[in-house]
Amino acid sequence: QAQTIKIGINAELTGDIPKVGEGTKFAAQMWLEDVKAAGGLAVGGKKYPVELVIEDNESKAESAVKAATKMITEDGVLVMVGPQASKQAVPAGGIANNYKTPMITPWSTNPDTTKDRPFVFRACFLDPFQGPVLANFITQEFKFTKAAVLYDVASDYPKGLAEFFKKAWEGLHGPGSVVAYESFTTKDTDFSSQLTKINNSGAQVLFTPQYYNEVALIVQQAHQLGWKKPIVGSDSWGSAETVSLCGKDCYGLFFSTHYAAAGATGATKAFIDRYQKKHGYVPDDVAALTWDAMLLVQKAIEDTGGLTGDLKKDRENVRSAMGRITKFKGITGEMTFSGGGDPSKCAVIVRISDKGQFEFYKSACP
Amino acid sequence: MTSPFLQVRNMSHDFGGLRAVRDYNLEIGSGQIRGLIGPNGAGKTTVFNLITGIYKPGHGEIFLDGRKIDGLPPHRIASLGVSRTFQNLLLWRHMTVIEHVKLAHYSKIRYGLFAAFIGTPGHNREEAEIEEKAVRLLDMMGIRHLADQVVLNLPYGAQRRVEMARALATEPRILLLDEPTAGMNPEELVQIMEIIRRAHKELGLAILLIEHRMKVVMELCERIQTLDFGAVIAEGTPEEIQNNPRVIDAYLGKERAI
Amino acid sequence: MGGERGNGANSERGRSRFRNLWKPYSRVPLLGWFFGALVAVTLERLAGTPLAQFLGLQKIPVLFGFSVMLKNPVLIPNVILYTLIIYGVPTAVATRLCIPLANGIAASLFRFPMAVTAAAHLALLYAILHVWAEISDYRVLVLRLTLIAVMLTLSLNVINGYMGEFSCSHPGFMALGAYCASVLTIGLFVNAQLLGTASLPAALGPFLFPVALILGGLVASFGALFVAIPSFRTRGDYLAIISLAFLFIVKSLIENLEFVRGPRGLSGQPDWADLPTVFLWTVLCVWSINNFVRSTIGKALNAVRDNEMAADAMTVDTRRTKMVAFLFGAFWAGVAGGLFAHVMRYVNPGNFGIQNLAEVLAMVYFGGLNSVYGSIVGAVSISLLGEALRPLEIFKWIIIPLLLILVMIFRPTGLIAFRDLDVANLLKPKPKPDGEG
Amino acid sequence: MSRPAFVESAGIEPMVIFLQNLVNALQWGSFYALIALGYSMVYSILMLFNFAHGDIFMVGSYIGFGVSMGLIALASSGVVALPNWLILVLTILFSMFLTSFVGMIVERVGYRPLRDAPRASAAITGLMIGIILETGNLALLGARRVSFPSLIETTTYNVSGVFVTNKKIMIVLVSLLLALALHQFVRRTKWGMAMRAMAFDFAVVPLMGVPLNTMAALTFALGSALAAAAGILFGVAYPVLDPYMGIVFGWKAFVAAILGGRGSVMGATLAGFLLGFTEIFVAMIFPSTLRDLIAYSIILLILAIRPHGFFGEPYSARLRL
Amino acid sequence: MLLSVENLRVSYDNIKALHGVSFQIDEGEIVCIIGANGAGKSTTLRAISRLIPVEAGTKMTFMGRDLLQYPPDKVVSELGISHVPEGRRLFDNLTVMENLRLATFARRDGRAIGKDLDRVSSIFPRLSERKNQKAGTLSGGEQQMLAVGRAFMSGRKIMLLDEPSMGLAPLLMMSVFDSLGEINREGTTILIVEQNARMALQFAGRGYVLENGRLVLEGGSEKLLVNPQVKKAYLGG
Ligand SMILES: Nc1ncnc2c1ncn2[C@@H]1O[C@H](COP(=O)(O)OP(=O)(O)OP(=O)(O)O)[C@@H](O)[C@H]1O
Ligand SMILES: Nc1ncnc2c1ncn2[C@@H]1O[C@H](COP(=O)(O)OP(=O)(O)OP(=O)(O)O)[C@@H](O)[C@H]1O
Ligand SMILES: [Mg+2]
Ligand SMILES: [Mg+2]
Repeated sequence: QAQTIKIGINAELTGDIPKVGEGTKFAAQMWLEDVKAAGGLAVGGKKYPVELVIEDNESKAESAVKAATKMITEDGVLVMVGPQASKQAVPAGGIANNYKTPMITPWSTNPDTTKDRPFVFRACFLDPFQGPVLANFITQEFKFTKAAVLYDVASDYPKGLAEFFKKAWEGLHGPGSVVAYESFTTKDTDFSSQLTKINNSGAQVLFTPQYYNEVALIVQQAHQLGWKKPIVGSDSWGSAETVSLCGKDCYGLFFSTHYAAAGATGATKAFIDRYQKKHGYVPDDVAALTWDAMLLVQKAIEDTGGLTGDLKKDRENVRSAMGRITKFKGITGEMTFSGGGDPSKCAVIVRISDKGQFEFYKSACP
Repeated sequence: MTSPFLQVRNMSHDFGGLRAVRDYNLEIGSGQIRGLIGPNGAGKTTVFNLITGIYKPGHGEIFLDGRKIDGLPPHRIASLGVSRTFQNLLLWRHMTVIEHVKLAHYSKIRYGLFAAFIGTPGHNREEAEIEEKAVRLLDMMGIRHLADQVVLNLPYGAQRRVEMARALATEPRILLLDEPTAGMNPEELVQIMEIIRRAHKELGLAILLIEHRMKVVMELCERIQTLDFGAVIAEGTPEEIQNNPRVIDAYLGKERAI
Repeated sequence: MGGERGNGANSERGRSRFRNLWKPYSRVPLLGWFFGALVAVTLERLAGTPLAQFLGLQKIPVLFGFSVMLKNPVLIPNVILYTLIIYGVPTAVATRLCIPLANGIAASLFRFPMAVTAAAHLALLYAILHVWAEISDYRVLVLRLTLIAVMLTLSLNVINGYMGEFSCSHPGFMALGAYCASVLTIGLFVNAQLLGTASLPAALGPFLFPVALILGGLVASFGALFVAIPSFRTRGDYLAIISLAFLFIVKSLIENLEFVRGPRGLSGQPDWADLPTVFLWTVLCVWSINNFVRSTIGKALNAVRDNEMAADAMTVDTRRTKMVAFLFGAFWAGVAGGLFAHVMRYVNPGNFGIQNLAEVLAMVYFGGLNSVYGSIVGAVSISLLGEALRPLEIFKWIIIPLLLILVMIFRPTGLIAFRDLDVANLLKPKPKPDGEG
Repeated sequence: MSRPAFVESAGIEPMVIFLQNLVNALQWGSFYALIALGYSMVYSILMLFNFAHGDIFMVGSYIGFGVSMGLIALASSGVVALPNWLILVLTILFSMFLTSFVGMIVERVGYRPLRDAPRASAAITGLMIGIILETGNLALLGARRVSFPSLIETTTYNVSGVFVTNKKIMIVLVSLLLALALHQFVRRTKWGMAMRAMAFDFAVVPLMGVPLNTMAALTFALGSALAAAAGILFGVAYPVLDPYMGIVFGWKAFVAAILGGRGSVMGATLAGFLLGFTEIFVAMIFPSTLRDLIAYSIILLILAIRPHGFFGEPYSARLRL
Repeated sequence: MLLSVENLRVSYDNIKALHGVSFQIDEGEIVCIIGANGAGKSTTLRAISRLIPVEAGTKMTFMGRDLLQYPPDKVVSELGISHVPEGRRLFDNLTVMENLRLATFARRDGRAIGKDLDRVSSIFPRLSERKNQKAGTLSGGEQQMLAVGRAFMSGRKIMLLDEPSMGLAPLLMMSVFDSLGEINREGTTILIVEQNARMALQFAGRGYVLENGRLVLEGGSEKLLVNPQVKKAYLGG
């Protein structure tokens, strides 16, 4: 009987963003099912049973740190997946790195999460990549020169992306070409004042790197205030709920993301179908990224070529195996870790079809 | 007697349209006991509130020992030596009896904040002194056995005594008593009168007393002022007041109840 | 009144046997309990792991086995057995055996000044915590955060409990302290994006860390002026929203300060807030707050709470009192914030929001108003409960609130309210049993 | 840095922009007003910080969601013909009714046992009940957000450059109407009088022949019904519901209710509007990143100048805490 | 017999305040209870108006009905027992008029209410002068008038008065007692608790003496007024 491999899942099950935690948990459990069906993880010719140690970090930094410490020092996890949001992932990453335990965050885009931390990885692309991708796309596609941005100042993901977009856009069209740069605060539901400003700024396009629930409100309110021009978003739009909450208002809009659910093929489609069948809705990007993160973990473990039984050494081995992964075909794109913890991967531009599906439109690679 | 110890000159005060006190004058020498009577709503309590700084007088001036005190905040006035009790018992519900008395020493505390944080020996010594003084005062009021009780649960009579003890603990030179015997039975009334007398004699206090119980006023006070509608309608010795027709009309009534 | 025995002889006998068993323990001074606890934690250190494995637990159950029991109910008897063998029995026996010794030592300690006696007890307490926590880093972390929670709760109790205002700005004070201390330590000692290269050698750091914390506390105190000054003119509900507005202002301000990296937060604080440091600061905090609230100046807080007008008329300078309460409370909140930042080694404005506020408020009111004991109990029990019930995931956030509601219903001012912490009384030897000849 | 939009507006008159924002502010303010109204009902009557109010608002809006889905299903099954506006009206009425029971339960469980307790303790129970409602919802319905059915078609009117929707008009009208009705109720009726009396000293209220428990339950019922109304209107205007949506509104209502002055329904309404106006206009004039900073500084300033809110009475020494 | 109290026992958190007090009051009587501070007088009144719970063994009937079956608000509205509580307990945030109106909360006889209001303002003209002033800003004596007036408005079968003379100026005190006498002649029974024993006994027909939670004496007023024990303890020598 081989020893059990424990994988820690540090997820936001309660608190501000329970939806994120739920997606994480579901995806991880689906992965576990697969592993169990296969009779365990085959490493170096041996099959190891796998166990998930799921902890709720309550969307709080200190709780995430406690959970990380607990699963690393108490439960003895080999790898930790999560936390998702940077607010939790940055401090938890510090813990993982201190204890020399590999951690992979599927969703955190803050550069600090992985910076100077050899043991911390992520499965998503970073803001400095996505911002220019979108700026280029809009420029080429619409030939616009004036853009407006609306983002949440209190949340690091939208804020970071907004900044990189602005920088890229102004690099393309000169200073002042972002004619309105407006913000709001997390949990706001009324954006009329900002949208009125944007409406009157002469912008040709509105970029809003917000989460799906806000997207619905922003788009609807923009239309109610007479905005008829395109609205473009980022990977955070990539949830089935975007369309179910937003309805017709969102049809025809573009956003960049990791994968396109509609028209997806192969593994991506299989994952989506399976998830939808099980949980009743199309998985969002968090779930998809978590799925990829789990597979990355699996691959890294398998790549070690065998476990020694000494947790410390195994963790070290898994880390170096993960750092060597190249051209990993995830459902959210192809990933390569070249030394650092950040993958280089491609983005896709998705268009929301007139049936409300996410259609592949274009692909953009670094 | 030299110049008056507490002097109020031409004081008036309005509440909205209501003139609660009009052109009020008062002079008390140190060590005198004065009475202030008058029908309900005449403005007696308001006079107290004005002297102690709880309200700022609309007109007029107040001097303590020749120093102008109107406009000072209440705690400054109190630490200059004007202390009082309240008609409707304003005690600190959750504090014990002895804490009431100790706290009234506040203005006399010499140790600084920092000493309180660290608990320096100087601080401890001074706290012990304060405690001792407080216990002595409780003894005098006959409530030492209640020292560690929370006032909330005390009977009314005891609460009145706590108020008085607290007022004395500020080491005043003049004490303003607002109906100190309300709600007391005749036996307790006699005790309170005794306490007032002792405070007056032993501590050399000047006292200004509001009362509706004539027995108390007439026996204790040297001179009495009668207020009606905010204005003084009569002033004099107890006999003079008792026989003053205006006072009888407005306040005492023909057949006097004691 | 011995001799009389009613009808329910059986249960009566049981009770009296229990009383007899308990009786010797009424003579145990605090020191004795400390001895007992030290024996238990040492035992765990020496024999915990083998015993746990023997009982079928993989490791030493880290927080008294709650999470093990919740995850795997089959193991409940094992965990209980473990707890009894490691903690229950040894503490009971050791404590019982050392009664005369402990009383003797306590009595001789009592001949020294209070500070010495207290220091000796604290040293022992630290030893216990240290040995207990050393088993696992998780314990250390939980302990450090719990101690910080104690500081926060206590400092909020100064304002909300002792002075009776409903202040909502505590996370704001904490944020000010956290950011100020972090900016100093990161800026001066860490090569970071903040102020370029480190300007002071890292070796100096641990010595200057207290300075950074104190500065953080002072900045928090300064922020508290914005709440304290309006409190001169208004109270209660109105002050509550002034303080709430202050909280939002601080949060929004930090979000807008690019200098501290806005919503991305500051990371990379040096790892100086280790267990002894946090313990020491907590002791300082408890000590100074306890001294203050027991002194006559401190009692002025209660008077302002119960009746401000009467306080004013009784020579109490109410403005000064309010000012002191806010600044002092904020100071300790700021220090706690600084420590928090260095335990987490990351701060983010999102850490200091409404959720955080709800948590400290819960700790204060659960533990008990106007009571140092209460704050300690409240902070410790809610922090530990939060950890212990982790396996329940979502349902944890139904159970804990329910528990709090129950406590509020049966003890509306909290578990241990209006109780003074009298150090001398707590530490004194108890040579003679009460009521025995 | 973003400059005020109207400076460089592409040929659009500042007046139009101002009017547009006025319309925006009216709608947003009327939300705050409506929620503050229900809050101030409980707050100014029972002198409780009802921290559960925001979550009752959330529950009300979920109940509204359930009821409207039910009614839509009923209508589409063809059993009865229900036009959409009727569905909306029925939804509001039903949900107000149902939510008032939630309020009464909250009162029974969380507040009645604490009537003699310090007010702050009751505030904590409120906070805890709120958490239970949020988490309960999360456990029951899962983490997904729901989209409130669009019962009335949005019609956008363009009045010479100012965009107004029929929903906005409806919301403003309904909230003004409810505010007025409630004000009359509290000021003029004997129930209102009894409620105000309870605010001051509930212990002797029974001596006036007023049934204390009934009154308290009634107060909560009314407050919760108002919260439900607000919740549904919210769902109509901002059709994304999630279990935590009540938190922000709860706190904002808390601010508005107190800013208006203790015991003043009109004050709460006014303060609600003021809050909405501040947020909208601050964002119009200043860079919107500074919105919260400036908006809350304004509130702080208002209270520093008027320490007892708009219509509040000065702090009285006899008020129990 | 209007009110009968048998074996009334009350305690506050383990402190026994009343140890089995029994007495009876007939329709139309004026009865007073005297006793020292903390004897339990106010507690007795509170128990009758059901403001505080009583212990097992207590029996109280009013007009033959079991008082313990009624919640406090019904005691007022259905049985007509009104209570002027110790310390007045007015609603400071309501105006004088609102305080009076509130007392008629459960009354349905609109016309009679108007008449009673007139009656109150004729007894206490000061109240009608101040009818729109907030009760909290009245002077002590004015508040006392309002408290009595309020009780007059709420229930008329029996009035329980807890130290109505406290803080009243002598002249006014007499007029309050005169009015109470008048109210009594109109058919309202009165149970009065007083520290000012002489005054109370002169006013009442019968009296009870309460000491430490027990009734120790009872009898007609004349008899009590000359009782040496009473004289010594309660009449000031
Ligand atoms: N804050 C206030 N606002 C308005 N009116 C007030 C206020 N305080 C007192 N008054 C009024 O001023 C008058 C004088 O009140 P004051 O309390 O001084 O009377 P008093 O002589 O002490 O009467 P009593 O013997 O009944 O206590 C009263 O008519 C009272 O209603
Ligand atoms: N709320 C309370 N909590 C605890 N004990 C109380 C409470 N109210 C009264 N008591 C106690 O009950 C006893 C009887 O009190 P009660 O108020 O009935 O006395 P009383 O005869 O009315 O006295 P007084 O003349 O002072 O009004 C006293 O010992 C008192 O301390
Ligand atoms: Mg007076
Ligand atoms: Mg009494």
